[in-house]
Amino acid sequence: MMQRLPSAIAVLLLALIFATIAIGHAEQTVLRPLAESYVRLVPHELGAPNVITGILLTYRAFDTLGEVAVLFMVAAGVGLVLKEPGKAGARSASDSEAAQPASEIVRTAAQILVPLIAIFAAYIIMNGHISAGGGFQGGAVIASAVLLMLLADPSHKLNSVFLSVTESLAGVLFVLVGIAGLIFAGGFLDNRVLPLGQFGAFFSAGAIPLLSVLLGVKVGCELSVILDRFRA
Amino acid sequence: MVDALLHPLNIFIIGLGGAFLIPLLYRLGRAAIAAGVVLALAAMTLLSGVALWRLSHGAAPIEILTGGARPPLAINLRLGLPEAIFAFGVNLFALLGVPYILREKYGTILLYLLIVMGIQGMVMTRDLFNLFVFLEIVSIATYGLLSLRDTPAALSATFKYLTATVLASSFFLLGTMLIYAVTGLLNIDDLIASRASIAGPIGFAGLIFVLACLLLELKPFPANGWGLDVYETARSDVAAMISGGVSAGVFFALLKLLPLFESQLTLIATLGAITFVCSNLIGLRQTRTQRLLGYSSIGQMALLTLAASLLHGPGAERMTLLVIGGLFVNHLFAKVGLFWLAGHVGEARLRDWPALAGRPGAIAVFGILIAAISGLPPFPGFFAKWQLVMTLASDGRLAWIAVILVGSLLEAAYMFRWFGRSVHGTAEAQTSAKGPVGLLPIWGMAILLVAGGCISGSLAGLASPWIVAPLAAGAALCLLWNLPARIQGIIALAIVLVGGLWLVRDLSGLNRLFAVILLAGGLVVSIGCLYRADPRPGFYPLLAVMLLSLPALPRTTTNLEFFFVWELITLSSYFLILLRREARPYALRYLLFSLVAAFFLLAGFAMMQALTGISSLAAFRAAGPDAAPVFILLAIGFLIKAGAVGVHVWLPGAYAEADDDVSALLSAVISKAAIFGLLVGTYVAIRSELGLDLARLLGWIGMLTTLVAAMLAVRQDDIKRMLAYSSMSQLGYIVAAIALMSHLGWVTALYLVANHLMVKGILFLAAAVIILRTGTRMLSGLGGLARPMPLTFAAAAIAIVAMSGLPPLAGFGGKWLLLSAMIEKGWYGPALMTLLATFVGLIYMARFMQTIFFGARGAATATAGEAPIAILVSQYLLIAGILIMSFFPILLIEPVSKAIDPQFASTLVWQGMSLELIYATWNPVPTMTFAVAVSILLLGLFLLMQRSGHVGMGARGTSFYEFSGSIFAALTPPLAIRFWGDVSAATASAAERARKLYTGNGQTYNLYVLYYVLVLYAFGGGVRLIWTGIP
Amino acid sequence: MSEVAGSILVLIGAFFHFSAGLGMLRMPDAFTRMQAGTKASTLGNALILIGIAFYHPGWSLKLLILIYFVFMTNPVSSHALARAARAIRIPMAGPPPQALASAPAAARDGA
Amino acid sequence: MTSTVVLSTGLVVMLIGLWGVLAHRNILRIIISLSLIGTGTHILIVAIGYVRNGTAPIIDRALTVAEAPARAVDPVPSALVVTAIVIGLAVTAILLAYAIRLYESKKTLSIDAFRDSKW
Repeated sequence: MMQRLPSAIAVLLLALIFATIAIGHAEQTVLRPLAESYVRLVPHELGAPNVITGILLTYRAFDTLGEVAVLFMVAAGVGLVLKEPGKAGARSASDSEAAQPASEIVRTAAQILVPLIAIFAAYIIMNGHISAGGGFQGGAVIASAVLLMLLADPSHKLNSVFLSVTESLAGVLFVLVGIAGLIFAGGFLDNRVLPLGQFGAFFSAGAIPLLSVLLGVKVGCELSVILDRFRA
Repeated sequence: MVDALLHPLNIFIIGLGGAFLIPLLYRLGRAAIAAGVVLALAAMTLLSGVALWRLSHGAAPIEILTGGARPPLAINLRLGLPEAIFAFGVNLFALLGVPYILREKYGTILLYLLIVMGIQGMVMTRDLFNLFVFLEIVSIATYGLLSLRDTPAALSATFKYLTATVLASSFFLLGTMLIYAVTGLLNIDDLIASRASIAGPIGFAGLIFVLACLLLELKPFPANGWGLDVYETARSDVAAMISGGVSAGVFFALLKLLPLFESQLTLIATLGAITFVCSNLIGLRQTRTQRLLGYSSIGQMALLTLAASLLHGPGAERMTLLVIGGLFVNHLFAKVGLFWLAGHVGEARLRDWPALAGRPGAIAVFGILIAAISGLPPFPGFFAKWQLVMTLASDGRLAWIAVILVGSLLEAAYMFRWFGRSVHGTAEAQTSAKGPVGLLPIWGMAILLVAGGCISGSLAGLASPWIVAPLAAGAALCLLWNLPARIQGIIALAIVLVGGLWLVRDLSGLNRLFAVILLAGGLVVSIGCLYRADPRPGFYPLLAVMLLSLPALPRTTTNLEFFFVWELITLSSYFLILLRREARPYALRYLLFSLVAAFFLLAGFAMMQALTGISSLAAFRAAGPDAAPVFILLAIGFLIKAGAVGVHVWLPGAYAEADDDVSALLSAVISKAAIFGLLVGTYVAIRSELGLDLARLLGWIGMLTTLVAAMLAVRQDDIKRMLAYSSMSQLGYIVAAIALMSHLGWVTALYLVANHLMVKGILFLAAAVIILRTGTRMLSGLGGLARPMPLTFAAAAIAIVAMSGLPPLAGFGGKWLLLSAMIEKGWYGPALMTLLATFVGLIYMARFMQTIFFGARGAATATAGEAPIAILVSQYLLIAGILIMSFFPILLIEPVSKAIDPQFASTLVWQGMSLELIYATWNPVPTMTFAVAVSILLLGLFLLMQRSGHVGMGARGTSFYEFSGSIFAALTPPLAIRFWGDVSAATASAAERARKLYTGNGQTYNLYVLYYVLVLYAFGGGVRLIWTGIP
Repeated sequence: MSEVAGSILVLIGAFFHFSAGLGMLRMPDAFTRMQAGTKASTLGNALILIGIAFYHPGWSLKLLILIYFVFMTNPVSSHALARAARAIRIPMAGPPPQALASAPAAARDGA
Repeated sequence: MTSTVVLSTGLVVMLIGLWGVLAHRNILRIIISLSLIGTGTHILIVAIGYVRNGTAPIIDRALTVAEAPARAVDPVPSALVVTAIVIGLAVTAILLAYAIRLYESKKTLSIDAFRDSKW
């Protein structure tokens, strides 16, 4: 409790700084040069209607690759931190009750929702280059389906070998697509290794849909692995 | 095709692709993972190494493009020379450290690979947001690796680390986005180009937040408790990764963003200075190994920050590269090596480290790492600090130099204290240390340090091959470690003889004289070392380094060469002193005072170079009157090394407690290095107008030293301590002679140097014999040794006569020359003191002879026999020298006089007294008569006192000595000891108070983090901004 | 006109969301908080989605699916939570019967 | 105007998170507060990208290629926020994993209990 006052002062002083930011902020009325060139170039050069996906998966794909690595590391890291799943019994005293089967309501809902969620996830992933969506978002939705499955059947063992192999393969393929861009197109992670196709079509925008799928699969697997690790 | 394969982009492809592959390799088995990760790291090392090679040969920086577009659109990375140094260093260390993680789960290996890649990403990327991504990659990999140690303490430390770094990186993200909000740019080059547009409250806050994150990730004082806890509790290889790798990435990010923070440079430097000094201060009070290393790491990073912000500016790229690159490489390899060593030894507490004792290999590598981290030669940190100080001096930023030197001294203090305590085992030690195979990566680090030292040495302008001759000789002798001690010794002396002759072959003048005296004296005294047949690991290599460095010192022509050799002498003599267990605290004191002295020299050299723009020692001869501060700095430095009164407190302990033969070397030979330095430094004073007054002061200091030391010597009961004070006293004469700054004075000085060298060599070797034969070193336990060891007695008697100034031996000539020179200059006060000191000197010398060799045989002396042959050889060679010098003084004085001539001929200080006149006044009968009369008078006085009962010759003569001792005790209160004791106590209590900041509570640390951001904002210009922004 | 109706619906939905938040803060124990959070926010979600449908009639089908989704998930999740809470015996903040009459519930909030 | 409101909201959420980090003793609450700081930053990022009367930078029936530069909001912050969110999630996951281990080691979640190393 001794710290309350200094903490309050610190937060208040920071609030003062933030106030200067809020006061100083002026809403933009036109796009700035860099942003404008993105808006012009992504549809034109990359053939992707969704400018954001274009940026994410080509111009700033290096960031995205880094992000994938981050998730990959978290999956590994959480596994390392929460090692010895055998010790789960010691983890909480009420373990026996927690492991009881889920109620019928949850199970039924899961039966209905999981396919729905999966379809939704596929939609989001596959339409990332055309409309709002993308690999990350879709991957997260996949993981929510997995979570629901796990809630419905707490004793269910995820096939962790399958997950980790899939995740790795997706990652390796992502890098390989990047290398393909290096060899066959303008540079590492250039999406123009595949034909750009017709603007706005499902199969278009070069390698972006492919990358999107890889990303979705990878993120879905990674998040599922993380969930699984926490369950242990 | 080859170029495409060697392109640095492949570092990231290999890193990421390799990491993604590891779970697949896991299905194939452990061996596949091990092969994969080693291959990946080796490939990354190769790629960065090739790039470094090309860049250092003038290739243009390599642009790494991604996304098939040009920079502002797509992310780009760049690999220039600085980037390549950092990347290659990190890769090398990661490759060497891979054995530590190979046995872990595959998740760990994957994180290891990714952290290495992430660090290089932070180093190379040119996009602000991409920098954030790589920062997070590195952070998250760290979080994962930290879980390798899961004690409760480690877990809570990791959590503190987590919250603090998450807070910091939140600020980075916020800052990045605020900068984007103002500029619409993320590319760092573009941002730097449009730096002016990052203004207003938003842009300013953005800059400060980014800066805050980077500084916080470098763990600044006091917002760094979380970092220290992790350093303390993490597994040592992970701590090494944080200290060497993660910090490197963050620091490089700061370095490349520094152009954005041009208006905050002074603030950054100040904060760096505070951290550097405070963390090293607190390091003094640490008892746990890894926390100690943590403080040191933080200090090193702060030094890097300080240097980067001070050197920043147009046209400073090369200097920045040399200093930053050198400091970084030094920190990386040395600190990582030390962390690994901590893991290898496995002792968390410093006081358990004697477990290392008895393993010369481990101690050798430990010593190399400690010397490197303390910025001593021949390692990169030495050259980097040298150049940093030189640059700062040329900019006139002297206060910063002081800060850097103080911090370095504190760091050296705790590092060497730790080393000193580890070298000698305790009875119950020898426990948990593992086999020598585990040392291999640590040796790798040591070798890399040496290689780095060679490179940065040649970059710094240290090109002459002879300068490393001492080290090469030492290294060669290390290979003979399993030969018997005496054979090693003979080989070592042969090498020194050959090498030394090669070193002095083309010298001339004063330098040649000094080189020959130091080389010959060192060799002859070292013959005495052969009397010991017990294996002293490392003794002969160190001896060779020291003996070869001594003649190398006069050979040096630039200030850097001089300082390099000077530090080599310091370091090798420190290690030699440390060989004896009892000498531990004194060795540390010796080293610290030597380092203080060295730092004064460094500052002096730096000012000199700033004044004249010349790095050659010849600058001293051309210095103008404005060089007075240089003279003061140099004189202080050399006086500390010469044991002048007040700063002498290191001397008696080091001389008395070292191994007996080492004592002889220290007193006879090494002390003369300081005298040589003083001669060199005095050139400055000769030319500057202030010089003469200062020289008079110097003369008084010299005489006061002589007198006080003589009084102190009388009081000693320990033979070696008495001889130590006697050395100090004799050095005082020499200092006074140099201070005369006349031709005659300098001739005297050199004459005294040669005389003292031989005399003290004999006496310390005699002491060694006495201790060897009787087992005691206390005067009160000795007596009547003249009969059992007549040869030693004869040698000691001749030496005492030669030292005391009694005719007919050399000491008389020396005193006479000194008095003549003083009278010539009109220094009547010092002349009077000389007489007084000579008298006091006679008392202790008489006591020495009388108590040891006459009287009843003491209890300990019953079985004593004659001295070992090695010592006798050494002593009688020296006696031959004394006799030659006494009866044919012209043999020495003429070359001395010729050597001095050219320097004084160009000045007006020498007031026309010709050399012939000196001989004329010395040789004639009146002189001799006067001398004999004085001697008789003194003897009569002595007999009178004896008869009147003050001196009981038969009753071991103690009462007279006790009487005079008590008088002198009253005259010489232990002011210096008290003063330095107070200084050290004050430092310790300041450290104790400062460390109370670290409460251990993670939440408090978060509060510090927040306040750090606020302080940065306020002092970075935020107060003014808010003041003017909100009317 | 339809935009006004839509706005009113969104506003009402927002009010329910607000009350859900208030309930989370002010209710005394896990179960009552869960109840406040679920019920009010389900209704709030639905109202807001319907309100949006007034703005963009073209989105009606998608919004309907969303409402279905919300109706499916919210109760199921709160049910699962409540069950878990009961399984680990989280205490209910049952006030003694006599206190119920005198003291207002707000005085015993569980914050 | 709109974006200033959103931006201020983001800043306020960050402040709430900061206060939570400093004032709450419970580790879970601290973690929640940390992710609140992250969320606040994400809100702020989106607000920064807003252009007056702009719409999502997705070319479809509502936004043609030609008029996109004039009507789209800045796509860069939107792209960055995806990355930032993922990283925030990653960090939260790690934090929670450590919270579990901390609870195991001392059977408490009060941050005051975890001050093993100091000075």
